[in-house]
Order: sequence, then structure tokens, then C-alpha cells
Amino acid sequence: MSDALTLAQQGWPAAFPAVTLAHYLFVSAAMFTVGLIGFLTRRNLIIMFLCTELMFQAAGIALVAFGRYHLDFSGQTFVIFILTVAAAEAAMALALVVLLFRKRETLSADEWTEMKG
Amino acid sequence: MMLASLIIVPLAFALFIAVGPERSAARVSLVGMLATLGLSILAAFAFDWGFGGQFQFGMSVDWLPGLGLTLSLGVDSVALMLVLLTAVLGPVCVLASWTAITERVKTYYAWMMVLQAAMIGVFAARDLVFFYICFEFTLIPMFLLIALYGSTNRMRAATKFFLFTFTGSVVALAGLLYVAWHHAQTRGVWTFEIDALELAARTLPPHVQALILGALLLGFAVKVPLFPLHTWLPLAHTEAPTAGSVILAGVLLKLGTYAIYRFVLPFAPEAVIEYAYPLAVLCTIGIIYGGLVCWVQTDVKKLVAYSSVAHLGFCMLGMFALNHAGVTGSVLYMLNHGLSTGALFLLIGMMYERYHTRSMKEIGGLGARMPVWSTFLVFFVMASVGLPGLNGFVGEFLCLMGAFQASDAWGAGLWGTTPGDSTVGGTRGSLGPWVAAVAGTGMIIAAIYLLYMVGKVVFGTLREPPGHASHADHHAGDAHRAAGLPVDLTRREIGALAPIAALCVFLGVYPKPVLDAVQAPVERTVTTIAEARGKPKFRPPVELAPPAEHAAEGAHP
Amino acid sequence: MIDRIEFLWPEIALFVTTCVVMVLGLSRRIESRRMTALVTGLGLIIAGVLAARTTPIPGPRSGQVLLPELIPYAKVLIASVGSLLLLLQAGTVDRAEEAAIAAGQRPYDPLRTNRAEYYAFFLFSLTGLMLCASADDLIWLFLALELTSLPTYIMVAMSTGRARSREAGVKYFFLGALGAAVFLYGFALIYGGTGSTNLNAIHAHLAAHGLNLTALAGFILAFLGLCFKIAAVPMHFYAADVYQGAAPQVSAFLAFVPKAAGFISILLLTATIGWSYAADAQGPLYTPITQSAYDALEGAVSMGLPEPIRVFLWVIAALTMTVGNVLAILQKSVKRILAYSSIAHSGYMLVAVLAGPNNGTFSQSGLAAVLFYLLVYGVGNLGAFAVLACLEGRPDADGEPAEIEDVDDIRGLWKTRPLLAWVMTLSCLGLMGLPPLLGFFGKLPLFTSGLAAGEIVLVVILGLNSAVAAYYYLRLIKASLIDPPSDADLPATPTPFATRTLAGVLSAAGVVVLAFVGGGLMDRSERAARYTSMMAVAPPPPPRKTPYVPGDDTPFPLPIPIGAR
Amino acid sequence: MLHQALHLLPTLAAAPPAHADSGAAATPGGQLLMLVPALCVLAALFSALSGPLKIRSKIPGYFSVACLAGAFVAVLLTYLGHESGVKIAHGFEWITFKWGDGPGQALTGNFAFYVDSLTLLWMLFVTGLGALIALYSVEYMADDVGLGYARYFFAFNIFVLSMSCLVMADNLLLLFLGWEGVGLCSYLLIGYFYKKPVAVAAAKKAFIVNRIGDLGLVLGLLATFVAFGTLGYDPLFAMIRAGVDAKGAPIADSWVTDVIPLLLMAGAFGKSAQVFFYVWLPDAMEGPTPVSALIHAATMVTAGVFLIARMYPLYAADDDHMALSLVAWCGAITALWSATIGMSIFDIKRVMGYSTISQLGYMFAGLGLLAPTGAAFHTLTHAFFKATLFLAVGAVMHGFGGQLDLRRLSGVARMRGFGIVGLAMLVGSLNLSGVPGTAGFFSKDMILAQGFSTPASMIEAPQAIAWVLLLTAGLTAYYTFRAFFRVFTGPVEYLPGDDEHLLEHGRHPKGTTLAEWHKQHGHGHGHDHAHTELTGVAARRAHGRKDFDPTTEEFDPHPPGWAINASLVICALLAIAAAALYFVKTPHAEEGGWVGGMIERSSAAFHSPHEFNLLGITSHSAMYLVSALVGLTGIAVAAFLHAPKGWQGLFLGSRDTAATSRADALTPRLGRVARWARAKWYVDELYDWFLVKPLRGIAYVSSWIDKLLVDGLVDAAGALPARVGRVLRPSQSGVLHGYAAGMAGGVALVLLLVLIVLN
Repeated sequence: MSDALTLAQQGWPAAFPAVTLAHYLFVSAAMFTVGLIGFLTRRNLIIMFLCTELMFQAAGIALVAFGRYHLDFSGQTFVIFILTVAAAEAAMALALVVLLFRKRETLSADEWTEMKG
Repeated sequence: MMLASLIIVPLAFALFIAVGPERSAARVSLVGMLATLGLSILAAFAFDWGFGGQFQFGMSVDWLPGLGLTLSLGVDSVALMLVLLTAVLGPVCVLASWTAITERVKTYYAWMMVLQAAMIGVFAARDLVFFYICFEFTLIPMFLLIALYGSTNRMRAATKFFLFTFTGSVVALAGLLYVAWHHAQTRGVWTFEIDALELAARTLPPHVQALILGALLLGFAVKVPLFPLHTWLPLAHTEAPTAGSVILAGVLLKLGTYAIYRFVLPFAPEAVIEYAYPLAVLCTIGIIYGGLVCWVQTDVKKLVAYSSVAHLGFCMLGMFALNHAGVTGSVLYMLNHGLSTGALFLLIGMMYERYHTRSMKEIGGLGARMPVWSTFLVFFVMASVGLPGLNGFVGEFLCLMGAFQASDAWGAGLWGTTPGDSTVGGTRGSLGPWVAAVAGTGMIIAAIYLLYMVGKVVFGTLREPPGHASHADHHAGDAHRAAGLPVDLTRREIGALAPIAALCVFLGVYPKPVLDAVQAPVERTVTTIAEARGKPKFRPPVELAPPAEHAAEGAHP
Repeated sequence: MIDRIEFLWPEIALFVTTCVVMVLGLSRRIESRRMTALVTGLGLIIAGVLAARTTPIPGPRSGQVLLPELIPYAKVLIASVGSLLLLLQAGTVDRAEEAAIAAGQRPYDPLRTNRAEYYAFFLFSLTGLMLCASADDLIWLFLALELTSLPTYIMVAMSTGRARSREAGVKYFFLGALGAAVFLYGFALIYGGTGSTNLNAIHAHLAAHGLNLTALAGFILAFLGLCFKIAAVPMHFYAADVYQGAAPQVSAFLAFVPKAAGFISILLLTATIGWSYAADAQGPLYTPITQSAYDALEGAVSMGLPEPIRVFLWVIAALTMTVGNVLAILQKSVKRILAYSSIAHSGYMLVAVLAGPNNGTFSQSGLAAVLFYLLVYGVGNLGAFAVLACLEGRPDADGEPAEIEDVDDIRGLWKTRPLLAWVMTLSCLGLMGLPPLLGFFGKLPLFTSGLAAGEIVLVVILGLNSAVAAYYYLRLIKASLIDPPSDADLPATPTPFATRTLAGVLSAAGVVVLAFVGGGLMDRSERAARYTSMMAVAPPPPPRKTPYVPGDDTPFPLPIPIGAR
Repeated sequence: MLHQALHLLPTLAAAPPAHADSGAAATPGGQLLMLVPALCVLAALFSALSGPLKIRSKIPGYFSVACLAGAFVAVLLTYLGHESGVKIAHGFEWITFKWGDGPGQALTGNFAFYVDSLTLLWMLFVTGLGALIALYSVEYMADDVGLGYARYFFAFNIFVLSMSCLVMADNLLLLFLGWEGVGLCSYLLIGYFYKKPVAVAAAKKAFIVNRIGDLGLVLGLLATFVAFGTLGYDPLFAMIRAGVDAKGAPIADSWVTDVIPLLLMAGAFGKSAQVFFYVWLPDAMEGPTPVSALIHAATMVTAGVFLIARMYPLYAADDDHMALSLVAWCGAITALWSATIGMSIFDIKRVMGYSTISQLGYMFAGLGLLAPTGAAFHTLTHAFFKATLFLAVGAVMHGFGGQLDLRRLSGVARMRGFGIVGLAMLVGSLNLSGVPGTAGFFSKDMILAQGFSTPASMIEAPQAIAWVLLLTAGLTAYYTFRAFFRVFTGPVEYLPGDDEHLLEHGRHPKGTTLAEWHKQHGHGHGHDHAHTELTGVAARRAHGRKDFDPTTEEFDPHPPGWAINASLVICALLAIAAAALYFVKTPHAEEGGWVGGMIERSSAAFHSPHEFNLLGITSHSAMYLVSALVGLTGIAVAAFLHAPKGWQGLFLGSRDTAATSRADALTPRLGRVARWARAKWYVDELYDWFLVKPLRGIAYVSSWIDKLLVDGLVDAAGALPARVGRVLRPSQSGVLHGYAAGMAGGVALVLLLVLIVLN
């Protein structure tokens, strides 16, 4: 079955605690937060987009972890679709970025503040 | 069909006007208004006044059955009389606008007809939502009439009028719908038929009724307008075109009083009984304060506008007296105020058309210049002051009488013959002689401000605005002729005023038919109140009917 | 699985049309290119007809079991409003290019024209929207939502040649991605909390085991993410800028399509949670539904959502309508006014979401109110945007016509374009909710259902907000119907696309006419809002599987019984 | 016509004795009286129509005279046919409706007449004098033929109509109709010269002050209804006679007999210008003189007296007669108070006005002193002699271009064409002074005598009241003859006034505005600065001539024509003849002659107690002597101070010019008292400072409150959304990161909120 289970059966030292759902969820949450913070702090549009990808994948990790926890395949299936959508979004993002770059010759998000109020 | 045609005919004429040529708009409109008037008179003849308390000419068409909404119509004598008032003021308003409106004429008259239909719809509605629809829909024509044809500050006035009344009535809608929901909950069927809702509303516990009262009053008291929700009125009146003011004072304010009569009293009787005193205090403040504010106005129209605040204070005072005399008086007051104040606005409009000012600082002593106009003005001022023999008195006296009678203190303490033994003329209630006495000072104040106005405008030395052509020349009035108007009133203008004057005299000298006619509906209202008085304050909540069984049974026949 | 195709024919039809359009739009012949819009319309009509012919069968076959009759109503609604929107889209892209080609200045170059892509995106988005309505799985829902949104990002960016459109595109895309991440994370948590992505299974799980913290957090995050789609607080920031930057016809599209997707998704999710919880439930967050038979649920009285979700939606609703309205008051740009008003309208609809279903009674069913209001809002809003789409200013140096932007720009329409003035007036009155127009009948069930759910304060807030909204709608009415024409040097001229005017006129007529003959629509929306709990037919919740680590019975307490203190 | 009726009196007096006052139910009848309002309406309509019909002649006037005479005949015929008891002439149902069958469950305000002898007594002089004064007006108002004429006679006829309703009403509601109606006509007629700001202000004042009293009356009506469940006299009197209210509870010591009489009294005082309310009546003299004669002297102002007389059973039903005491005291104080003002002011018409107030005070004192007969008799005699006086003053005014200052007129009686006026004036003055043998003497005597004989147990300090009244009688005689001596006797000197008629036609003298002109000439009420130019030749103005140059031409006094003279003669004769009524023997009453009989047969009957037995002389006998003495003393003092040298001055006088007299030397010695009295005790100013100005101040404050506070709050509430919007607006910064931060923060906040809800 999964590697983790094999490893556990092989009797890892007690000092190395078992990796539980909580750990995966923590990683997922951390990734989501990192992505969010990156999105909020970086000005470069491409980096910002990468941050959203990070957030998407954070959800993916959570899904996979939950899927494993529930012994259910929907989670993994979901992740496949997320990857697909992420790819589509990436394509669009790059297209959009190119479009914007043509107009302003910059990738900074701060350049685009004409409309407000 | 009678009532449906009363709504459809003005709408149809509105359509005619909209598609017809600009030139004939006024004439078509006049014909339409007269047709409506004719129909309403026909309705008055067809109405069985002996059964004035019953809703006649009933008709009901399913409209949006999903909502439980029907287009159901019917009038009792009170409603019919208000319909008649509306129909009478209609042609008058058209005549008043004949020369005053020169731009976008079609739009003006078309909206006027639409407004007429909506107002009649309010009085004829027997379905809560249909009532509300008409009630709210009056806002748009009125908004446009003020915003398009008003004077300088018209946009602000129109917006304030719209938003103020709209805000209030949205809250009122919540209250009305709460009652409808209560009906649905207890009866298992959604309906907006007023009769059914009335019965349902009375099963509400007193504290809920109080909430309903609050919500409904917030909406309707704005329209009335009751102090302190009146501030839109002077502004709207001053800025509105003459016909707009006439309709506003004559009918639109009555929508508020009528709604209170039709919904607040029957829907929340216990709450009204409970809160009659504070409400009466508000009315009284309105009477005195409104009157005093009138007194220091320099704009004639504003003065008359504020006088509406004072006058309708009387009307509401009578209503909250919750006894026969009071409610009868209140209903009469609605009619009378519509006539006399409407006519005053007409007169001021005629003056404005000639002098382009309404400031008492600039004009005065017009008695010398416009004797016919002045005669009418004094006449309607007297009607407004409440001179017996003219229409205003009957309502005012009965309202005061109602307030005076309505005291639980009769038969106790100072007012008692023997303790615990009430007097024959007193009724239950919480108002009593002191309220009546304080409100009665409104009679004096009315005389003060109206005569102040007459003294300034009609009497005294002749003052005309600077630059007015006839200032130097005694026989001139060239400016008027240039505007197509003679110095004094034209036949058309007299034709607009004379019927109202005749009605004022008739209703003052022989109000008997009206008094008799409204007895049955008033009786119904007062009985509702009396039943509510008999109820214990605390009672177990109404049991919910199982929805399945009652759905069929509760369905409206 | 194959039996679900039966319910997906409209989507399939749209997809096929999309393929055709993509090819047709690239045709060398102008006649063929012109056919693009027509074919698009045809596809929409076919989809609509197919959707109308869909007979929902209660039971697991339809996939959609909680709201079994939602599909036909929602899809017909989407197809018909979509058709109106299509009328509005005429000439959005390639206008200058086609003119140049027609004038012989430039040869046809498929790389320079966008027609095919534009209409394809349009159809893709609508397909996604329809798929939302058919969704019975979180994965499906996610894909459908993304399919709805992704094309709109491009449509915004390409709708005009101005920098503003680009700005709108970038803001919309990036914030949209953020929002998508949020609801995706929410979906993940829902899955984690309930062990399934199937909505029916989730519902069954919740009914049996209650709402645990993970699932609750998941739902909250999912709702928050969906708030982006419906432009509700706190995800509303983008709306004004995006609507302003996009061409008015695209703004109209944005105001309806993502919002409809969002609301349908929210309805599905709330249906999954269920309203049959005691509103004042202490301790455990819900009282499981005890009736199991489908028939017995026919007249179930909703008691409200679980308290945290109720409070959450309550606050969101109140804030959304208030924020939308107060910001709209301050605007000078018509589009921004309409954008903020669109935010406010989302708030109104959330009230009805809170109120929940009530089978058999239109007046009391919040779901029906939401579904009906989508129509009301869609029609009214379309009219207002159509007026803007029908007008344009003088072309600038690039040949791009100036936008009709400010309220002042539509002054005096009554004199110059009376028809448009009336469209604007009626649409605004409709949106304002003034009786007897359609808007009023849209708002009325919001009121009644809210009251029936006991949300009196929220209903009063809704009422007062309607009054605030009246202010800025009146401004629009005033500008178009009352003010004299502006004498500025920017006279609004009509755009040469009759279908745009037609769209406006049709929606304005709808605002009036549907108010009088809309009874059937109300019935339909009521039927569409019939809510069934799947307790009896859904499979029993799966038994607890082997724990993650043998020997460690509960490494992570899940599900957490929230009520246990 | 009236004197014909008087001939019939003895036969009538022999009519069957009355016992109707003992509570027999009213019977239908007296329908003839319906003719009175009908004729009035006819005349009013005709007059009103004559304006638009452009009738520019005296026809409306004559028509009115004919109609009013017809009305008088109708009343007279009814009177002749009236034996005793009460008849009710039903017209139509006015404010009548019922909501139940029990007592107090119906409001009956019919247009119906309650015909008893009190009604008839009043109606006789109302319609009689009405016709007479209409005749006078035909000539007096001749300059205004046309619209003004129409207006005048319309209001005049409406006045008689209203007064008839007031007097003949069979219920208090209809009385109130008349009550307010006469107020309206009073307003219209005082303000007849509507271009004169003074007249307009006076008219307004009259109406408003009356309204204050009317509020009391309305409340009284309502209280009556509450207690008795009806406003109709017939059921009301039945209950009161039985001493119970509608519940059957005794009323003698209850609020009913305390509160209702006081409220009605407030109304009566307002209409009849008593105590606090009197201020409007002097100003009302701005109206045309016939109006002052009819409305502000003879009829309307006696409405208050009538009201109390009509409701006398209720007043008398009180066990301690609290209200009556108050009425008596108020009457007496008013009588004295206004007499002091009458002594000091120079405007003869206003002197007559104050004298009217004073005499009304007498009437109220009479009512209060339990002498309703005396009060009614005084009302009747006063109606005639005061009308005479006013008509005479009016003739002078008419002749001298509106001159009213007694220092600018002298020897008028000796001028050509003014003889009748002088004689009439003398007749009136003698009556007013209470010279023995005159009608005024007898009527005043009845009140005074009753004052001295009413026991103190029934009324508070009646003797004190009587002394006050006696003092007033002396002062009355003084000021009456002061005016008479100065204006009608002595050397022929005059200065024409600023005639209203000129103003009415819009001819401003020398293009100055009226206000400026008034300032220059010091005319108007309250202007009593010394007129230094009196002896010099001042600008004189002709009456009714357009081409008149005031600097070159002489002013011609304009002697009265036949109509004025005829009415004067008739009025004076009636004033004299009224004395005869005192001696008419009637089986119905022991004293008071014909009037006594009328009162005794009516609801106002009250068997006044006599407790005066000084040396076995009855109070009446004593009073004849005392009051004759007092009256003659007053005349003598007047003669001493104001009479011209020679026989006219009874050899006491010293005056030889229009302007000066012995009083001029005396006045400064009185110091402030004289000055203050001449300034009318500054009552108007006091009212202005303590009532009008504060009220207007409150009105201004209210207006500001309305603008700033009430409307301000509304506007603030209206501006609230925009305000909130401005606070929120920075969140829409247009920066992508700002939006993202907002979204992220929102998510965080929401999660926090949910956590809070969970815990």
C-alpha cells in the first residue's frame, strides 16, 4: 500500500513520530498561507499568479490527504482536475500578462490603478 | 367592472395622450378626467348607500396566484367618497394646468392621468398588495410632476418626497407582509385579501401588534404627514406645480390617512388603543407647531403647506380618538381638507402664474387688483379655518369632539358625577378634554396664520413685484395679457374653483348625506376597537393550524 | 452515469455550437463570419428548448437530488437571458477590423480577428453556468464554476481596446483566482469533513453525523469563495472596477452569468447542509431530519440553517446590501453605480437563501425567491446596461469610440433618444423594486420568505436598503428622463447595432409585461425550488474505515462533535 | 315698523298667562321664522351677484333693506302669534348622526329654531335694527356703489343670517354656527376698508380674539354633550330643570355646573368683549360706522349676553353660583375699566366703542347679579340708544371726511343739515348717561337695584359690584356728555378727516403712501400726540370730489341725506320709546315691564331675591334717586369741563374753541393716571409684549427647529448612507493588492466571527 504504512511497519524509531493527517493538513494550510502572503506582498504579476497556483495546490494536498484518510478516491480525482484547471489558468494568465506587457511594458500590478472609488 | 373601469379609463386616456399630438394633450386629458368623474358619479348612483359598510362593486381577478395576489376591488362608502374626491379634483387640476404647462405637455398630462388611476386604485383596492402597488406607484408620477414642472429647487424636493415616503412605505410593507405571513401561518394559505388579513391580524398578541403599528405608522404617517415626519411636505408643496400641489394636498395625503384608517386601526387595534395617547400628543404637537410655523412663513405656498401639517393633525387626532365622533370626523376631514386646501393651492398657483412670486414680501393688497380671486381666497381660507357652515368645520368639530369624549377618566375624579359612573357622552379612550383643549388652540392658531396670510396678500396696500408691468399703471396688467392671462381670473379658472366652492358650501351646510353614509364603515371600525378593548392583555398564543388540512379550508371562496 | 446524459443535452448542444462557432468565426467569407452570432443564438435556443423538455425525475437518476427540479428552470433561464445577452454582444469585437476589411484597407487575417474566440468564450461560459445547475458533485461544481469564469476573464480584457479593459481583466483574473483558491480550499475541507465529494452523500453524512468543524470551515470557505462570484462582501472589491473597465455589454454579462453561477452553487451547498435545523438549536448544531419518505417532505417547514452558517450569511447579506448601496450613492459613473447596485442585489438575494425552501408556497420559499429574483435582476440589469451599450461618444485618435460613462452623459436622453430613456427608466424602476413593475414582485417574495423565516431585522434592513438604492436609481432616471440634454462636446450617438437596442427594449418590456403575466414564471421558480432531503434514497453513510495509523485509534479527532463541550 | 308693534303691546300683554316656563315640552311651530334666514340668504346672494353682474347702483342695498324688513315682519308676526311656551321650527338636519340608541349616542345639530320669548326678544331688535341700519347704509355706503357695495351688503346680510341662527338655534351647535358666522361678518366688515392696514389689523384682531373665546365655547359644547348627551336646548333644559345630568346624577355640586358655565362664559366674553377679551372692540371701530352700530354695539356683541341668558338654567343650577359670581365681577370690572378709557380718549367713535364695552359689562353684571331681566332690558335699550349714538357719530364722520377727533370738531349740531344728528346724539347720550326718564335709566336701574338686593350668600359681594357699577354710571355720564358737548355744541369749527372713501377708490392724497400719510397726520388708533396744528388752517379735503385742490378750495361739510336722517330719527324714537316698555304691564312678570314678561316666559327666567330693606324703601325706589343723582352729576362735571360758554353749557362751561377746554388744565394734574388712561392703560402693548411677541417668537423658534432640528435630522438620516459610503470608499482604492488584502482580511474576519458564534 502506501509508503508511509510500509515505513511504519518496518518499525521506524519512536523519535520519528508517525505522519498523520494532521501533518498533511498543516502542510496544506501552510502552503495556502504562503501562497496568500505571496499574493499579497509581491508586485510582479507572474509571481502573483504562481502564488495562486500555490494556493490551488495546497487545496490539492489537503484533498489527497483527506482522500487517503477516508480511503476514498474522490480526493485524488479532484486533484487531477485541479491540475488541469491550473494548467488552463496558467495559459490564460500568461496570455493576459503578455497582453498587459504590450500595453504598459511592465509586469507590476501597481501600474493598473486607473479605476477606483 | 365599475371600479376597474375607473382605473382603466384614466390609464387608457394616458395612453391616448402619449400617442396623440402635443397640442391636444390638455383637452384629451380634460375629457379623460371628466369621463372619470362621470364614471365615479355613476358609481355613486349605483352604490347602495344603505349598505355603505359593505364593500360593493366587488370584483376579483387572479393576478399572480403564485404570490396569492389578486386584483380585487371593492369600495365601501368611505372609499367611494375618497374616489369621488379624487375624481372631482382631477378636472380641476387639468384646468389649473391649462396655461401653466407649456413644455413637455404630453408627458405632463399622461402622467397626470396615470396618477389619477393610481390614486383611485388605492381607494378601490381590496387586496393588500394591490393597495400597496397603487400606493407606491403614485410616487413616480408625482416625482416626475415635481421634478419636471416644479420651481427652482424642484429636484431636491422631488427626491426628498420620493425617498422619504418610499423609505417609510417600505417599512410599512414589512409590517403588512408580516400580517399576511401570520395569516398564512395560522390559516395555511397565502392571501392578501384585506378582509382575511384583518381577522388574522387581530389574533396577534399585543406586543406584536405594537410592532405592526410602528411599522405601518412609519410608512403611512410620513404620507399623512404626522409630526415629526412632515418635513418633506412643505418642500414638495412649494416646489410642485399647482396641480401637483393640489393633488398632493387633496388626495395624496389622504392616502396616508386612509391607509391608517383602513389598516392601522383594524390590523393593530389593541396597539392603537395602547398608544393612542402618545400618538394624539404627536398630532397635537403637529397642530400647534405646524400652525406656528405657518405663521412665520413668507412664502404663501409654504404657509398653506404647513397648514396641512396642522390640519391633518386634527384628522389624525380624531382617528386616534377611536370613537364614533372622532373617526367620523376624521373621515370627513379627509374630504374637506382635500377640497379646501386643494383650492387654496389652486388659488396660489393662479397668483403665481400672474406674478411669478409667492413671497408675501413682494405682493400684497391684491384685493384691489383681483377681486374675484380675492373673494375665492377669503372663502377658502374661511373653509380652511373651520368656519361653521363651510365644510371644514364639520370634520374639525367632530375630531375635537371625539378627542374630548375619549377618556377613561370620565366618571372618575374631577370629571365624575359619582365615582366610577361614567358620563353618557364620554367614551373609553385615553385622550380626554385636556388633549382636546390643547389641540383646540389649533383653531385659534389656524385663524392667526390664515388671516395673517389674507391680511398680507389680499388686504392692505397694493404691492406688486418690482418690474411688474402694472406697478406704475393702474389699468394695465399688460404683463398678464402678454402671458395670455387677464388681471383677474378667467372663466376657466373660475370654472375650476366654483365647483369646489359649491361643494364646500354644500358639505358645510348639509353634511348629512356624508355623515349618514360613513356611519356604517365607522361603526365597523369602532366595533373592532371595542372588541379589542374587551380582550385580555395576556393570552395564550394562537395555535398553529396543521397546514395540510387547513390549506383547503382556509382557501378563499 | 450514462443516464445523466439525459439531463446534459443542453450543455452538449451548447458545446457543439461552440465548436461550430469557433470554426465559423474564422471563415474567410464575411457572410459566414456574420453567421457566427446567429449560430450562437441558434445554439442557445436549441439548448433552451432541450432544457425545457428535460423532465426531472425525482430520484437518484437525475443526479441532482436535493433540488430535483432546478435543472429545467435554471437552464431555460440561462438560455433565455443568454439570448438577450447575445443580442447585446453585437459588434463587441472586430468592429474596426471588419470595417477595415470591408473598406479594403486590409486583407482578412484570421490572427487579427477575435470573433470566433469571443462567441466561443461566451458559449463556454454559459455552458459552465448550465453545468453548475446540473452539478451534484463538488468536483463537477468546481469545474463548472471555472468553466464559467475563465472565459469571462478574457472577455473582459478583450471587450474594448482601451487600457481600462486590460486593467479590468487583470484585476478580475487575479482576484478571481484568489477567490477560486478560497472556495477550492473550502471544497477540500468539506470533503475532508464528510468523506465524499458527492453532494447527496455529503447531505446524508451531515444528516446522520452532524456538521463537524472541518466541514463547517469548508462550507464557510466555500461560501466565501462563491461570494466572489456573486460579488458579495468581503469579495466584492473587484466588481466596480471590472464592470467599469469592461464594455457595457460585457458588464451586463458579468452581472448575470457569474452571479447566477454563484447563487446556484450557493443554493446547492446550502441545500446540502439543509435548512431543517432548529434555528435556536443548542449544543448539536442540527436536528437531523426524521421524516424519510419523499412525500412526507412535501410540506416541510424550514427552520433555518445551522446557527454559525446562519449568522455568517446574515452578516454577509446585511453588509453586502449596505456596502453596495452606500458606495453606489457616491458614484458618478453609470457603470459603477450599476456595479455597486449589483453588489447590493446579491445581498438582497442572500436574505432569501437564509430563509430556505418551502415547498408548495411561492411566497414563503426563499429558494424560489432567489431563482425568481435572478430572472428579475437579469432582465432589469440588462436593460440598464443595454442603454449604455447603445450609446457611444466620439471616436478618439485610435478610432475607438469614447465610452458613455458618467451620469451626465446620459442627460437628456428623453429628447435625443426617447426609447433609450424609457428603457433606462423602466429598468431602473424595476431594479428599484417599485410596484407594479417586475422588480417589486421579485422583492416581494424576498420580504415574505424572510419574514416567514423570522428574519425580521434583516427584512427591515433590506427594506431600508431598497430606499437607499432608490436614491441612485432616481439619479439615473432623472438624468435620462428629466434633465435637459447636456451641451457638452460629447454628444452621445447611438451605436449602429440594432440588436442592442432590441435587447434593451425587450428587457424593459419584460420588466413591465412579466409583472402582469409572470404568474407562470413564479410557479416554475417555485417548482424549481422544491427541496427534497435524500435521507431515504441516499446510501447510508459509509462506515468508518480503518484508521490511518494502526493502533492509533484516533490520531486526529474527526469528525469533531462540535456540540460536545 | 317697530312702533307699530309697540301699539299692539298692551293687547299682547293681555294674552293668556304663561305657565310654559315650567317645563312643558316644546311643540313644533314657528315655521314662519324660517323665512328670516331664507330672506337673508336671498339678499346676500343678490348682493353677491350684483358684483359680477356689474350692477352699479343702490339696488342691492334697497333689496337688502326690503329683505331684512321682510325678515322683521316675519319675526313680528311670529311674535304676535306667540303666546307662551316653546316652539321648535325644524329646518333640516345639519350635523346630525347617531351611533346608538342610548343617550349620548347621537349628535343632533339640526338647523332648527327654538322659538321662545327670549329668542323673539332678541330677534325683534336684531332684524328691526338690521333693516334700519341697512337703510342707513344704503346712503352711507353710496360712494362704494359697485363691488364694494356688493361686498358690504353681502356681509351685512350674512351677518343678520348668522345672528338669526345664533339667536334662534335650537341647539348649541347651530348657535355656534351663528356665533362663528357673526365673527366672520364682523371680520369682513371691520376690514371693509381693506386698503387701510389699520382696518385689516383690526379685523384680524377681532377674529382671532373672538376665536380664543370660541375655543372655550367649543369646549363648553363638548362638555355639555359629555354630561348631558345632547346639545339641543329642549332636552337639555328638561334635565337641568330636574337638576340632573343624563345619568340622573345631581348636577348642582358637580363639575357640570362649574366647568361648563365657565367654558361658555369664555366664549361669551370673547364675543362680548369682556375682561381680557375687550381689546378687539375698540379697534373694530375701523369698520364703517353702520357696522359699528349694528354689529359692534347693538347685536353681535350682545351674543355673549344672549348665550348666558340662554343657558341661564345651567348657571343658576350651580349651588354656589360660582360662574355667575365670576360673570358679575368680570362685568363690573370691565364696565369700570373701559369707562376710564372712554373718559380720556379723543376719538369719539372709540369713546362709543369703550362705552359699548362698559355697557356690556353692565349687562354681564346684571346676569351675574341674578337679574337676567335687567340684563336683557339693558341689552334692548342699549341696542337702540347705542345704535342711535353710532349712527349719529357716523353721520358726523360721513359729513366731515372721517373726522373723529373731538378736539377737531365743534358745534356740529348748529351746522346746517346736522340738526337731526345733534338731536339724535342728545337722545342717545341722555339714555347712555341714565338720565331719569330715559330707557337707559330704567334698564340700568334694574341691574343696579338688583345688585344691592342680591344676597351675598348667592353671589360673591354683590353690593361691591353694585357700587362699582354705580361709579361707572357716573363716569359714563361724564364721558358721554364730554363727547356731546365738545362735538355738538360750542363754536362751529371743524377740520375734515382723511376719509376712507377716498382711499377706497384708490386715490392716494398727493401720491404719498397711506402709511406715510398716516404718520404725518397722526391718525389711527393709539395716536394721541398733541395736535398743535388744530387752530391753524390745515389742509382740508372735500368729500368725494376728484378735482379738488386741498390748498385752494374750502371743505364743505356733507350733511346727511334722507336715508341717514330717517334711520336716525327712527332709531332715536325707538330709543326713547323703549322706556315705555318698562311700564307695560304684563301678567307674566312682576317687574321689568314687557321685557320682564318676555324673560319670565323664557328659559332665562329667574326669580331674583330681594334682600334690601333700608328704611322700608325698595331697592328700586332707592336706585331711582341714587342713580339719577349720579348720572346728573356726571353730566354736570362734563358740562363744567367741556361745555362751551353759554346756555349750551348749562352755564357751567368755558370752552370757546374746538380744541381746548377746562379739562386741559386738569389733565396734567392727574399726571400719569391721565396719560395711562389715554394710552388705554397700555393693555394692547401689554398683550403685544406678553402674548403676541412671545408667541411669534415661539413661532420663529419652531420654524428654526423645523428647519434645523426636525428637517436636519431627516437630512442627516438621508445623508447617512453617503457618509458611510465616504468612509468605505477608500477601500475601493483601485489597487489590486488592496483588494486582495481586503478579501483575505474579510475571510479572516468571517472565520473569526464563526468561531465567536461557535463559542
